Amino acid sequence: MAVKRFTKMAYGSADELIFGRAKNPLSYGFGIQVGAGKVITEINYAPRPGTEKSPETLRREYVDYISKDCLDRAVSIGLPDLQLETEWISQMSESRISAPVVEGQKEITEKYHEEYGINTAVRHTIPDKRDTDHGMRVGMDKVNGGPEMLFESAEIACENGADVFSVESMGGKELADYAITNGDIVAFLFGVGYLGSLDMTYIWPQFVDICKKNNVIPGGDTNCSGANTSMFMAGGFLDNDVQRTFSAITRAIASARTVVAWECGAVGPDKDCGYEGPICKAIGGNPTAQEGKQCHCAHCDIQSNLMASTCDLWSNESVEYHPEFGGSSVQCWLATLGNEVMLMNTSIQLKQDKVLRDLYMYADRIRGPEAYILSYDHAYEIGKAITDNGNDLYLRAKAAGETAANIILEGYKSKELPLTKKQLDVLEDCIKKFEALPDNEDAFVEQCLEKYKDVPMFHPKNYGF
Amino acid sequence: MAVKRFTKMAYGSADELIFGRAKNPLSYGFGIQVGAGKVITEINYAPRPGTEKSPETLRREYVDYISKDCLDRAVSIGLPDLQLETEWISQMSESRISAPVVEGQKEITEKYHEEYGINTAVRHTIPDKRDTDHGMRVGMDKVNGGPEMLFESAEIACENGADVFSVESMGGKELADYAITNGDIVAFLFGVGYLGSLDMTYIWPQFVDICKKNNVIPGGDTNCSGANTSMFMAGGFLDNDVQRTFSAITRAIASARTVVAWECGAVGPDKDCGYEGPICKAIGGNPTAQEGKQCHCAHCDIQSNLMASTCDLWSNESVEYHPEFGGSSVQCWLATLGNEVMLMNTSIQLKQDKVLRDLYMYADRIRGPEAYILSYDHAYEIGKAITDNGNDLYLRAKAAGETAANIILEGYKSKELPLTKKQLDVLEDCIKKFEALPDNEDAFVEQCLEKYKDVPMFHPKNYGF
Amino acid sequence: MLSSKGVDFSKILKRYDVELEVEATPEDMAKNLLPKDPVFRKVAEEVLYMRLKTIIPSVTEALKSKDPLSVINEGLVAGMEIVSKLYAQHVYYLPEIMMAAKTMEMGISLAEKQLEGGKRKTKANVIMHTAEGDVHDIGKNIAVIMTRAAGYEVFDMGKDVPVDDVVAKTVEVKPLFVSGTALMTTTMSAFPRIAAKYVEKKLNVPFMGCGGAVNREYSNSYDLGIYSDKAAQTPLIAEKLLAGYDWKRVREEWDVIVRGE
Amino acid sequence: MLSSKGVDFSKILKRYDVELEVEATPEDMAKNLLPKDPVFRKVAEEVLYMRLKTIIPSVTEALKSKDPLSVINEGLVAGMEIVSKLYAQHVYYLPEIMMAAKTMEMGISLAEKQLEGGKRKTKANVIMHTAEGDVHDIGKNIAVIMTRAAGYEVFDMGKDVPVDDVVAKTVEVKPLFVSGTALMTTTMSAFPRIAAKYVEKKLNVPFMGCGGAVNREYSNSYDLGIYSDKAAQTPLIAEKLLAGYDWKRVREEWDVIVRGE
Ligand code: B12
Ligand code: B12
Repeated sequence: MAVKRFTKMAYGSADELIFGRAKNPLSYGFGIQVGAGKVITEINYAPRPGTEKSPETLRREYVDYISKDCLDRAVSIGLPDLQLETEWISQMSESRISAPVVEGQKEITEKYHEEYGINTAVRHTIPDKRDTDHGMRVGMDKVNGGPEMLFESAEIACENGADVFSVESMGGKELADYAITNGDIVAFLFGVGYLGSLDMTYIWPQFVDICKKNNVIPGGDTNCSGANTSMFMAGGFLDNDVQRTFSAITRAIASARTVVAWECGAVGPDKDCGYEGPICKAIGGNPTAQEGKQCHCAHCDIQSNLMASTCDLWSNESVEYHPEFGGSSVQCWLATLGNEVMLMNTSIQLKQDKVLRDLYMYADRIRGPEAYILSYDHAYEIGKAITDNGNDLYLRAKAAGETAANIILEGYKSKELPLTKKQLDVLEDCIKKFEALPDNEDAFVEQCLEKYKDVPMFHPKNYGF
Repeated sequence: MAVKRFTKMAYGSADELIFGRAKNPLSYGFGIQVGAGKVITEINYAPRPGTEKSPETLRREYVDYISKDCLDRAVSIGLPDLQLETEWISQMSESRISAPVVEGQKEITEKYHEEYGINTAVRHTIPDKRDTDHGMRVGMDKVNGGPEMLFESAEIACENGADVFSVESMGGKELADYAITNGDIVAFLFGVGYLGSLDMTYIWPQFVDICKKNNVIPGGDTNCSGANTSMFMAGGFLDNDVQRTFSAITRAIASARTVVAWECGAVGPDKDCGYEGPICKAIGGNPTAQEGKQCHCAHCDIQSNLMASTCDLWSNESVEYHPEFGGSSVQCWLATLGNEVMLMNTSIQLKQDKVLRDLYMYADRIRGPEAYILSYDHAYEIGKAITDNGNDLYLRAKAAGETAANIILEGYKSKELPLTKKQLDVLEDCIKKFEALPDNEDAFVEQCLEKYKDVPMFHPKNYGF
Repeated sequence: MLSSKGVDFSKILKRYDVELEVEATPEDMAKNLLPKDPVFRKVAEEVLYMRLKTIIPSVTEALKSKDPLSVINEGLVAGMEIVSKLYAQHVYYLPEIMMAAKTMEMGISLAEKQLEGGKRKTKANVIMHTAEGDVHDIGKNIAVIMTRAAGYEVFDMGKDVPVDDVVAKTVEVKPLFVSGTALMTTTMSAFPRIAAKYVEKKLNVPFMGCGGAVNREYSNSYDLGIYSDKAAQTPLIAEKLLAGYDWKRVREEWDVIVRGE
Repeated sequence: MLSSKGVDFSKILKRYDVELEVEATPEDMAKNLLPKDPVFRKVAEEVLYMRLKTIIPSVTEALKSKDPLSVINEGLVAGMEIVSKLYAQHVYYLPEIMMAAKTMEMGISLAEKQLEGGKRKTKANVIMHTAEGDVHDIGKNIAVIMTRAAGYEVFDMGKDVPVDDVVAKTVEVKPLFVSGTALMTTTMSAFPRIAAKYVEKKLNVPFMGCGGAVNREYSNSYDLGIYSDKAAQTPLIAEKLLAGYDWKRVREEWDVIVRGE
C-alpha cells in the first residue's frame, strides 16, 4: 500500500465544513451511510467489572445486555441509524475472548436490521499493547510479542465481522507522557508529531491490507494517548494541571499524526476521541466521528457543543454498563446522544444546518484555547499549514503547532479570546521554543535524540533509528 | 388569597412562545433571573440508598456530595447559572431530617456565589403524602395527619432557605391510576381535570401564604402523578402499554389542572416534569421548567428536543448519585444539560433563537401524538380552549382534551402525523366519549360520582363533596 | 414558524410503531386458540372481548351444562390465557388486560358459588405489596392482576406497607413467594430487611424484589432475593417455584426462565 | 459564518479561570515561607524556581557550611514543601511540581553522598504500581513523584504488574502501604485479589486503590482497602499511617484526613 501524503486541502474553504456531510462519504454495515447528508449515532460502552472472567460472560455482557439494550432503545425512540463501537478491553487480544463478541455483535445488528429496519453497523477498536521497552515493530518483542499481537487483533476483528476497524495507536506516547507532565512542547512535537507519524506510517499500511482482505472499512486512528491526555489534564476551570494553551497546541500537533492513517489508505470514519477531527476532515475530506456534549459520561470537556459542528458520527466516548432510573446507562446516554443527532438531521432537512453549526461553534468558541483552534475556521487554517508542508512529517507538525499558537495569540490580542497570565506565559514560551527549532528534519531529529535520550521508555529503535 | 382564573391568554400568538423569555420574568436566589432572556440550568438528583438513615448522612449526601459536585462541575465548565432542585424523599417530612438539608444547600449555594460569582438558587419540592383513604383535607386524617404534614413540609422548606417552592400534588391520582390502567378517558377528566383542580384550589392558596410569609417564590405544581404516569406507560416504540393518543389527551387535560397553582398566586417556575408546561406558559405567561433531551437518566420520552422549545429552566428530571468514568452521575448529567442551555443562550445572543426553537420542535413534531400537541402552535390552541372556558373547571378541562384530540385527528387526516390503527381507534373512542358528555358541571359530576363510586381509594369527601 | 415543506422526516426519525404495526385483529389471532367446545368457547370469548355486560348471563348459561370447575378452567381461564398471548404480541395492551381480568374475575366468583367449599383451588398463595415509605403502586397493581389471572391467590397488602406487617402476613398465609415493589432507591432497602427477618425466623420464602428502582443485581444481593423485571414475568417465575425450584436455582436460570422457554 | 458582533458572551458562559485568576506571583507567595537562614534559603529557592542548572553548585556550596541532613531537610525538602503549597493555591501546576521534584532529587542525591550510609533516612517504604492489564500510568507516575517529594522511599513497579509480583515485593520491602492505580473497570479487580493474598499471608499492609476507574466505595469494599482520590492526597494519608492509624481508622476519618485538617 503506497503512502500518499496530503499536500492539498480536501475542502476549498472553511465554510464548507459541516456536520453530516463529507467530501468522501461511505456506505457499510446494514444500511449505514456516513457523511452523506445525515449524522449517525455511535454508542460506546464498557462492560461491568468481572464480566471479563470468561468468554461466555463477556460475550453475554457485550451482546445480550449492552448491544441489545442499545438497539432496543434506539428503536424505542425512533432512531433510524445506530453504530455500535466496541473498544476492546485488554483481555480481548486473545481470540477465544474476542471472536465471540465480534461475531455476536454482527449477528444481533443484523437481526435488528431485519426485524425493525434500523440501519446498523459495528466498529471495533483494538488496543495497542505494544511495549516500548520490549519493542514496537514486528520481530522485536521476544517477551510478549506485542507488535504481532496488534496485527493479530486486527485480523480477529476483521475476520469475525467488524464493519469498521479502528485503533488508538501508541506511537510516541512515552514522549507525550513526558511532554505533558513536564510542560515540554518540543518533546510533544518530537514524540507525537514526528515519531508518532513514523509509527503510524509503519502500522497503518498493514492494517489497511488486513481490512481490504476482509472487506472491512479501515476507519482511522486517534491521538488519544497524547492530545487527549493533555486535554484531560488541562480539564475544566477548576482543574488545569496542564495549561490550556499548551494542550491546545498539542491538539494541533496531533492532527498531523492522525491524518497519517488516511494517508496510508484508511478512509474514515476516524475515532470520536480524536478531537483533532475537524482539522483532519478539512485536510482529508473523510467522515469523522466526534464527541462532546454527550460524552460527559466519560470525561469532562469544555468544547462540548463545538465538537458537533463538523462531525459525521456523534459519539458518547464510553459509559460503563449499569442501571439508572431511566434504564441501563447505555440506554440513557444513547437516548440523549441520539436526540442530538436527530436535531442535527432536522437542521439539515430544514436547510438550517449552517445556522446550527455556527450556534454549536459560538457556544464554545471562546471557552478555551482548544475550542478556539477547533472552531472550523481555525481548524481549516491549521489543516492548511499541514498540507502546505505535507511531505515533511517534522515541518508539518511544527507548522500545525505554530499556527495554532499564533491563532490563539491573535485571538488574545484582538480581545476575542481571554487568557490568564499563566496561559499566556506558557503560550509565549511555546512560540519561543518553536522559533528556536531547526528548519529541517535531520537537525531536529539529531537534537531531540540527544535531548530526550533519558526519557523513560524511549528507545529510538522503535521508530526505525 | 383570591383565586383568579385565567380567561385570557398571556400571549397574543403562538409565535411569541420561546425558550428563555417569559411574559412575567422572575429574580430570586443568588442572582438567578428566570424568563428574562436566558435559559437557566436546573439539576435534580436522588441520594444513594442508605443515606436516608440519619439526618447527618442525608445532609452530607445532599450538601457535601451532591450539591458540591454539581456546583464544582458548573464552575468547571463555565456555566453562569445553576438551580438545584431537591425533590424530598419520603423521610424528609420530618423536620429533623429535612431542615439540615435545606439549610445546608442554602449555605453552599451562597458560598459558591460569593467565591466564584456563579448565580445559584435551590428549589425544594415537597412530597404529598396525603392518603385518600384517610382524608385529604386538614382535620380529616386522624391516623397520619397527612394534610397537616403537607403544609408543615411547606413551612420547613420555606423557613429554612428554599428559594423556590414546589410540590407534586396528588389530587385526583386515585382516578388517574384507574383511568390509565383501564383506558378510561372520562375517569381521567373527572379525576385530574376536575377533582385535581378542586384539590389544587384548596391547597395552593395555603402554600402561597406560607411562601409569601417567608419571602419564597411559590413556583408551581405538576400532574406528574397523572399525565406523566400515562406518558411513561405509553413509553417508546417498543412499549406502549397505554396508547399514545390516549396519553396525549391526558396531557392536555392535565394542563387545565396545573395552571391552578398560578391562579392561586404561584408565579412559576413550575415543575420540569409537567410536560404540560408549554400550554401553561402560553396561558399564564410565567416561566416554566421543562425536561427532555437530558432527562433520559430518569425516563425515556419521545419528545426530547421539542420540550426545550419553550422552556425557561432546563432540567434532567433526576439522576441517582453514583460514580461514572466522567465524575459523579450528577456531574456528568449536569454537564450535558448545561451545554444544552448554553446552546440555547448562544442562539438568543446570535438572534437565532426562533430558528433553534423550530429545529427543536420539528425534530419531534411527528414522533408521536403527545409531541404533536405540545408543539408550540398546538399548545397555544389548547391553552386558548382552556382560557375560553376559564371559569368552569369542568368545561375547560374537557375543552383541553377535546381540542387535543381534534388536533391529533386533523394531523392524522392531513397526513402530517402517522398513527397506528390502534392509536386511531383509541383516539376516536375518546372523541366519542367526550361528545357524549353533559355540557354542564353539575350533570357531569353527578354522572361521575355514580360511575366511579367503586374505584379503589376514591372518596368524594376529599374534594368537598 | 419555519416551513417543513419538502422535509424528508424519514431522515430524522423512524416511526417504528407505525412501520411494524401488527396487522392481525384479535379475532384473527384468537381463531385457533379458542376452545373447540361451543359452551366453553362462548365463555372464553366473553373474557377475550372484555364483555363486562354479558359475562354473567354467559357463565350462568354455561353452568347449566358444565361443572363449575371446568367453566372456570376451560372457559374463563382459557380466555384469559389468550388475552395474555395477544398482549405479548402487541395486539392487546394494558387496558385490555385489566378489563379482561375484571371480566374473568366476575365469572369466577359466580362459578365459585357453585363449587364445593365456595372457592376454587388456586395454585398457591402469593403476597404482594409496595415497600414501606413508597406510594408508587401502579406496577404492583398490574402485577397483582396478572398473577391473579394466572391462577394464584394474591394477598395485595397495598402500598407503604411496614416491614413487620409483611413478615407477619408471611407467617400467616405461607405463600409460595412474596413480592415487594419499590420505585425509589430510598425505599427498596426494605427488601433485604424483610428477607433478613425471614432468615431469622427460618422462613424459606423467596422474596421477589421488583419495581422501577430495583435491578437484578440488587435483588440478588441478599439471601432469598429473586428478581422480576416486568409484571408479565411473574407467572413464569411462579411456575418454576411451584415446580420446586428454590431461590438459588431461580437466580441461576433466570435468563432462561423469563424468556419463557 | 454568522457574525458575533454585539454578542454578550457572558450570557452564555463564564471564564471562571480568567475571572478568578490568582494575582500573586510565586515570588510574593514564597516570601514568608522560605527559610530564614540564607544558606538554606538559597537551596530552597533553587528547588522553588526549578533551577536544574544551578542546583548542584548551590548544594555543593551549602554542604561546605551545613551538614548534609539539614541541607536536605531544611533546604531541599523545605523548598519542595513550598512548591506543594503553591500547587494547592493554583499558582504552580503539574509541570512545576515535576521539575521542582527533579531539582530536589538531584540535590538530595548529591547531599546523600556525604551522608553516613549513603542514604538519608526516608519516612518509610511505599510500593506503587499500575494494575495488571492496565497501561494507564500517568496518574501513578505523578503520585510517585509527589510521594517521593514528601520524603518516602517509593518502589515504583511500573504498569501492568502481575498480582503475584506485587505480593512478593510487599513481603520483601515491608512497606507502610501499597498503592495500585487502575483506569479501567476491568483491571481494578486486581486490588481485592492482592488484598486477599495479604490477608492470607497475614500481611497487615493497607492497600490503597486509586485511579480514574476506582472510587471510594470500591476501595472500601475489601479488607485492607483504603482510597485516595488525587495524587496530592497521598502524603496526607501516609502521615496518618505513620502516626499509627490502621486501614479501618483511615476509612472512618477519610473526609477529614484528605481535607488536610
Ligand atoms: C408515576 C410516578 C409517580 C406517581 C405514582 C403514582 C402511583 N400510583 O404509583 C406519584 C406522582 C404519586 C409519584 C410520587 C413521587 N415520586 Co414518582 N414517579 C412516577 C414515575 C413517573 C412513573 C412510575 C410508574 O408508575 N411507572 C410505571 C409502572 C408500571 O412501572 P413499575 O412500577 O416499575 O412496574 C413495572 C415493573 O417494575 C414491574 N413490577 C412492579 N411491581 C412488580 C411486582 C411483581 C411481583 C412483578 C413481577 C413485577 C413488578 O412490572 C411493572 C410493569 O411491567 C417515575 C419515573 C420513573 N422513571 O420510574 C417517578 C419516580 C419513581 N418518582 C420519584 C420520586 C422522587 C417521587 C416523589 C418522592 C416526588 C416528590 N418529591 O413528591 C413522590 C414519592 C412519594 C412516595 N413517598 O412514594 C423518583 C424516584 C427517585 C428515587 N429516589 O428513587 C422517580 C424515579 C422519578 C424520578 N426520576 O425522579 N411518582
Ligand atoms: C490517557 C488515556 C489513555 C492513554 C494512557 C496513557 C498513559 N500513559 O497512561 C492510552 C491512549 C494509552 C489509553 C489506552 C487505552 N484506554 Co484509555 N484513557 C485515557 C484517558 C483519556 C485519560 C486517563 C488519564 O491519564 N488521566 C489523567 C490521570 C492523571 O488521572 P489518573 O490516572 O486517574 O490519576 C489521578 C488520580 O486517579 C490519582 N491517582 C492515580 N494513581 C494514584 C496513586 C496514588 C497512590 C494516589 C494517591 C493517587 C493516584 O491521582 C492522579 C492525579 O490526581 C481516560 C479517560 C478518563 N475519563 O479517564 C481513558 C480511559 C481510562 N481509557 C479507556 C480505554 C477503554 C482504553 C483502551 C482499552 C482503549 C483501546 N481500546 O485501545 C486502552 C487500554 C489499554 C490497556 N490495556 O490499558 C477507558 C476505560 C474504560 C473502562 N473499561 O474502564 C477510559 C475511561 C476512556 C473511556 N471513557 O472510554 N488510554
